[in-house]
Amino acid sequence: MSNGLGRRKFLLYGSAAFGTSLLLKSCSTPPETGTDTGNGDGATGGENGDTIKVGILHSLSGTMAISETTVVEAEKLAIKEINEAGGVLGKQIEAVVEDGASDWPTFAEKAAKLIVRDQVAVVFGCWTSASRKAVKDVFESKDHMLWYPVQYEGQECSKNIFYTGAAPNQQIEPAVQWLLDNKGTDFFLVGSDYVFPRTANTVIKEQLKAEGGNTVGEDYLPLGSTEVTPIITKIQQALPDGGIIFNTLNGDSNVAFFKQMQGAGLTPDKYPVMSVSIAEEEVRQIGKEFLIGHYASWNYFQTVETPENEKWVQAFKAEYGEDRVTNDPMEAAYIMVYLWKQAVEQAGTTDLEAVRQAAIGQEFQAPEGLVTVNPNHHLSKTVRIGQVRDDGLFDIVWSTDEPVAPQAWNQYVPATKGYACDWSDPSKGERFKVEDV
Amino acid sequence: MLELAVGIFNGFSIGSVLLLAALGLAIVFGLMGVINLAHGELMMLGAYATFVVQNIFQGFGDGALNLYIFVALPVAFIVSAIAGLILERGVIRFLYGRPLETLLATWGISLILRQFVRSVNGVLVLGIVLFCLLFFGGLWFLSKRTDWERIRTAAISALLPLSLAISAVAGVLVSKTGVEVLTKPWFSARNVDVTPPAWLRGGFSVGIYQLPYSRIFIIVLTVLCLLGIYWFLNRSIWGLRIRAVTQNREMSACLGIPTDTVDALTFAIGSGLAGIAGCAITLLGSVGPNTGQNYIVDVFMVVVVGGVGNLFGTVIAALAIGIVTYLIGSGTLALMFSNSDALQPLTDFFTFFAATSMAKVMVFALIIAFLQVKPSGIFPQKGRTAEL
Amino acid sequence: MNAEVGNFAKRQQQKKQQIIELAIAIGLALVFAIVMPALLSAFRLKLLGRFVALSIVALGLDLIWGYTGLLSLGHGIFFALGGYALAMHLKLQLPEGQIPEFFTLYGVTELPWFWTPFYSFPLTIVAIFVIPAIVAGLLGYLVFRNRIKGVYFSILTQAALLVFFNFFNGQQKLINGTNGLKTDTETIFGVLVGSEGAQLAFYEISLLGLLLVYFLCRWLTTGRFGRLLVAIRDDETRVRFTGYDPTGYKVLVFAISGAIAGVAGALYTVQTGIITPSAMEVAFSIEMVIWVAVGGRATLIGAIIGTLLVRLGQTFLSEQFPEVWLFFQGALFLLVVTVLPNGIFGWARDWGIPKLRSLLGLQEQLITYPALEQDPEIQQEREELER
Amino acid sequence: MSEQTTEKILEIDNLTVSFDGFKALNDLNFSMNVGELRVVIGPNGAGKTTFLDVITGKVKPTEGKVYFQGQNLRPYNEHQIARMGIGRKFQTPRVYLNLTVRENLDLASNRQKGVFRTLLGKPTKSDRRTVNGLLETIGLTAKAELQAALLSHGEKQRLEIGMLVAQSPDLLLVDEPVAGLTDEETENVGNLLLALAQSHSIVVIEHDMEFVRQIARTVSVLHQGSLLCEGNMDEVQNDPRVIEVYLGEQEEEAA
Repeated sequence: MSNGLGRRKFLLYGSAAFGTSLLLKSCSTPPETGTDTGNGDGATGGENGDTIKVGILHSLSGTMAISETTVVEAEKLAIKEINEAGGVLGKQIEAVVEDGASDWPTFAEKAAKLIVRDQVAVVFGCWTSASRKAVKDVFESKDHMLWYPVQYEGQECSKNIFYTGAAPNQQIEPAVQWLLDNKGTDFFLVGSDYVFPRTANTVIKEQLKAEGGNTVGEDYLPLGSTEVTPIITKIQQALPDGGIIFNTLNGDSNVAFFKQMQGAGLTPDKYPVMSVSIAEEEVRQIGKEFLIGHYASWNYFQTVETPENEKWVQAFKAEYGEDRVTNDPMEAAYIMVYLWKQAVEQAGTTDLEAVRQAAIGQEFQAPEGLVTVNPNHHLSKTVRIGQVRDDGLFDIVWSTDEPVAPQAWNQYVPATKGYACDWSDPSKGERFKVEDV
Repeated sequence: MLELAVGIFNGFSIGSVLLLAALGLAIVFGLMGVINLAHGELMMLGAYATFVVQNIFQGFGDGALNLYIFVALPVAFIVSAIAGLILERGVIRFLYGRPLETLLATWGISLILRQFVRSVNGVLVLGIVLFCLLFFGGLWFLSKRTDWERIRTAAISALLPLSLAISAVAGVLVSKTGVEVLTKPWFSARNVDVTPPAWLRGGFSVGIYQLPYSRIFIIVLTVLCLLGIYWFLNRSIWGLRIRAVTQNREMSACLGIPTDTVDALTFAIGSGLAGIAGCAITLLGSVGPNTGQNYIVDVFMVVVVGGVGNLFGTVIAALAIGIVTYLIGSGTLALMFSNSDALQPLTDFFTFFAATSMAKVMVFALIIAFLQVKPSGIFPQKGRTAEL
Repeated sequence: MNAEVGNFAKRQQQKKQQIIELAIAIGLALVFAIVMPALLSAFRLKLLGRFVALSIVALGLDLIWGYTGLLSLGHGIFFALGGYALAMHLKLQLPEGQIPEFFTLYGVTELPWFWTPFYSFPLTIVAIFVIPAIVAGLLGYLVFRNRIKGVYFSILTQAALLVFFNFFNGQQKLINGTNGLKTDTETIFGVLVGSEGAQLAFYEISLLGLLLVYFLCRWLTTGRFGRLLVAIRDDETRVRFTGYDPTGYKVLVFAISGAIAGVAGALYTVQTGIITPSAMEVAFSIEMVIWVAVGGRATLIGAIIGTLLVRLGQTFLSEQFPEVWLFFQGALFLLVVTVLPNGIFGWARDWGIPKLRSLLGLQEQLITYPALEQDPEIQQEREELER
Repeated sequence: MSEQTTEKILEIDNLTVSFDGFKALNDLNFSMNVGELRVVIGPNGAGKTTFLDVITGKVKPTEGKVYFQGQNLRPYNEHQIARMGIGRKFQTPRVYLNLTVRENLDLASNRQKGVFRTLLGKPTKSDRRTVNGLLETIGLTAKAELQAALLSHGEKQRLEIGMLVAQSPDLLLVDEPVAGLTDEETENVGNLLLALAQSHSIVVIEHDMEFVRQIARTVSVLHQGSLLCEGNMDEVQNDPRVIEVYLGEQEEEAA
């Protein structure tokens, strides 16, 4: 076989090539006929007869599926409620769900598909920063719209993205400040080895420097790693008499960290841990026995006492089961569908530019309290600190009196100090220097 | 001095987890030259078995709950051993002598097992049971016929799609009825919460340090497993047979040792040990579909460094890797050099690698360096049979 | 019968066959290059372009696994290195004195030293295959010189992969960590990388790359060098006692394979618009192996067909059934290994085509036992009789 | 020719090889002249194969030295030793099963064994002539284009010997060349070896005493890693120590 190419081979080559082209073609033709109305960028789109198509783009498979499926549920619940209440502009919302498969290029690919082929009016999606960064270009080059529901490290302000989770100044900075005021000044920073923890810790270190705290050490665990003995030793060496641990670990590592902390005798009274990635769902998976007495900072806890929250928790449990819990990213995902709906109704169209303009200034009585879309495409949100209690939910020990305005560009990081973002004013845009700082 | 003692303890405890996880893999590798990429998933099955046992014990009140781990260990062993047995009989035995293909096949199995725990529910289990009944029942029925040998291929190729289709249709129909008991995933894709018994959650205080009971438990468990395996291999009749087949498969077969049974048994025991390891790691870490993947590459390194066919090598390799990981990761190496200015570059170097994630890079580099000196592991096989 | 004459005739025939093969390959490539862009939407074409890029890495993998018997589970390293090399160059398309934006977020003000060579386009092109080749060569040398082979080699490559993944993932300040480097909004020769024109160009370049790599592999695997690779796979000890040093051959072929993966990675990156450490995930690198296995290892065309088929299937199935996609993939691994050890191409060659022929009545009827039909001595006798 | 016969092609001094304390070879001394055909016999476990392993560099001696044409072989590894002119045939035939007979021979006869020379070089006319000649010698001309996997056991043995010759070594090491062959094939191989002995020095390791009688001139007997005795066939057969080793029950034999 190693030499030459007979007739047989030719047949094979030919048929394989032919088959491939047929397959590819058959995949591509049907959805394109009819919808291809000349606007390759899909600037309006989404409206089709009696329905408005929206995209949902999260990981349904792979490592991130565990977290992301919960926000998909919240988004679907909101869509269902809206549809039952009559829909948007009198039309039903039709969700096109795509799987990002925990793989960032796939996210970009699926985003392009939603925009170009499905012609959706808006996309709700992403969890990790990496996936958001991967699709950001797609949304920008197609001038489309993404709503993003998760707390993140900030330092971004895209015209085409609305961020409904917390910016660092709505979660991390208040938490650090609260710890400095109530718990002490010596901090050990623990995180998974990727962008969010590293950026968050940069912010925290700057903040501690400015506010009179000390960073006594920091360490990063590879994603998925469950051997935390070396880190615990470092904590013991750096903080022999106790101190604060600021935790930005992610996923499986959290479980290992808290289980092994307890075994090593690092108890919450001496070593309180402040986490920013642990919500009600995670408490259940880690096991509340290990977390009782530790802290978390969020905008929303299931235990928030508002009528909207009561109603939402009830609706969620009715839909997905009594044993389920709600948490911050789910809440952010839930409210962003409503915020988008309000914007569309105010604009009276799904035209992207009009919706974008209308979105700014939208207010909504969310389960967490009043939220407002700011000109920098982030939300004003109330900040809360919760302590894990015996039933695995959070005791809210502190909260801000009123919603905190978001800062897209961090004011503790030298490179972005004094910058802000404003999409309501064309002359300012993504990043401009604030005069009076 | 105290630091040193605690450091050694910590190194040993990291090593013992590795060792426990690697033990089964090493035995299987030694006997059959097969690397099982699904080993981590067998550990995961053990961890899920522990979860189930824990939930059952929750019904019996707190007193019983404290003891669940002692039931979970044998259950985990049995569950994983059975899974391993099915694996060996169903796939791996067709691939002996083709180690690279085995690698790929076991990866396929690992993917399937991961998805299995995510989506397993009543319907899926019903479907599988139905399929097995139809397929194997059909084969059994047909094999009574006198012309079985002749129709064998045809029968299999007819039965397989037929029973697949029937069970698939049945599954779809059942799930259409929407009975929640059947359609609700048992575990879902989320991590599940396994909480060690209360008496394993504390620790033994030594100065400012506290040695976790869970770690001590795992070290003891590892030692017990080692002794058990040692006893089994060296004192029991099947152990003798396993050793015989490891040494010379053809000769053993000629002497009437049922090599097929030996293979299956060894694989089952290796898998069972993975189950025990899975149970043990629930004390330390998370239990989820990806649990196995978190450990597997480290465990492979232990086997590579330990060498084939000598458990003592595996023990030393696991402990050595554990201690080195600890020394680098905890920054102890960096501290050791920090006293003298002349060694400043060295200190910087070790500080850079002291981040736990970078410690992995360093450990790998050391393993590669070690293999330059001892390419076949700590205890290489010698003599004529070593390399053919 | 004169062996020399027979040989000569045979070589003539081989030469003729090679020319035919060349013509078919180029013809097919032309078909893909001209017809496909006309038939497919930009979106599907981009997808196809990516598949083409991936089939390049499959060729490289086939070279070392199919022919030389070394199963690398770490080709993601080389793939990603190639991708990063090109992405770094694209990131540096900036006005004088500026550094890529992401650096400023981490407070880095000076370009890390190793970025500097990537200002130059020619250097980048060289780096795309030289860097992966050097890394592969070095790793290969350290492993092969100690005669580590078989599953040991596979496991070590996998561990190396994990190490590289962790390293790239953790180094925000050097290489933007998890977020990776995006290329879509950068320009190359003044054209936006993400634009349709550039993407079409990348598709064509990928095809050209596939064609060139195919002929490179073809050249490597025929002739003495290729036969020696097969010999190493079949019996390395024998090769050594014949006076060859297998280490050198293995290092070279592993380095070439790495370089091919680097080229594929670069082409894939510009068509995906991003390169992140997830290209070095364990699963992705094993997946590459299955492309080769599905197509049929030790057949170059099989590697290409396998990649196209599996990726097509994946795109289709994972869209339809995202929850059970892993089941499919796992089953695929099992099936290929147990039922189709020679892959689709091998199966077609050994079984399918002859069967088809006999169904169509094209197969010559056997006169004697099949084994005898294939015995040259019998054939020779028969020829002599006929004469 | 006659002058050269006095020259030693292989000399082994006080060679000891131990595996974890077990001495496979124990203080062995051995030498042979250029052009000699030497048969080495010995019971199982006598160290015959280890003896070949040491000469070809597969196993490094624990103590003692091996000289080939006056050169100490210790610093060289297998392929270098092979290039110096020692060829080895294994106990079971080892040929490249997925290559054709001709390709097998071509690889062995290639003079340029460097990586790049192999890659860039082309088989020369004389290479092809050599291969054709060899095909005729081993009687496989008709099967030249057949995959080696399709050959019978005896044909594989012949092919491997052919490959050995193709390397044109000065010293041939042949390990049990007639194991598992029919009588007719055994005789063929014997004749082949005798023909080769015209122009090569050969060491043959063998069990089959019939065959040994057919080809042997000088016989060395190994026992428990040492040289028991040496001489022509009759001398060896009548040596009481040899009889004891082969027939005596009192000696315990390692497996």
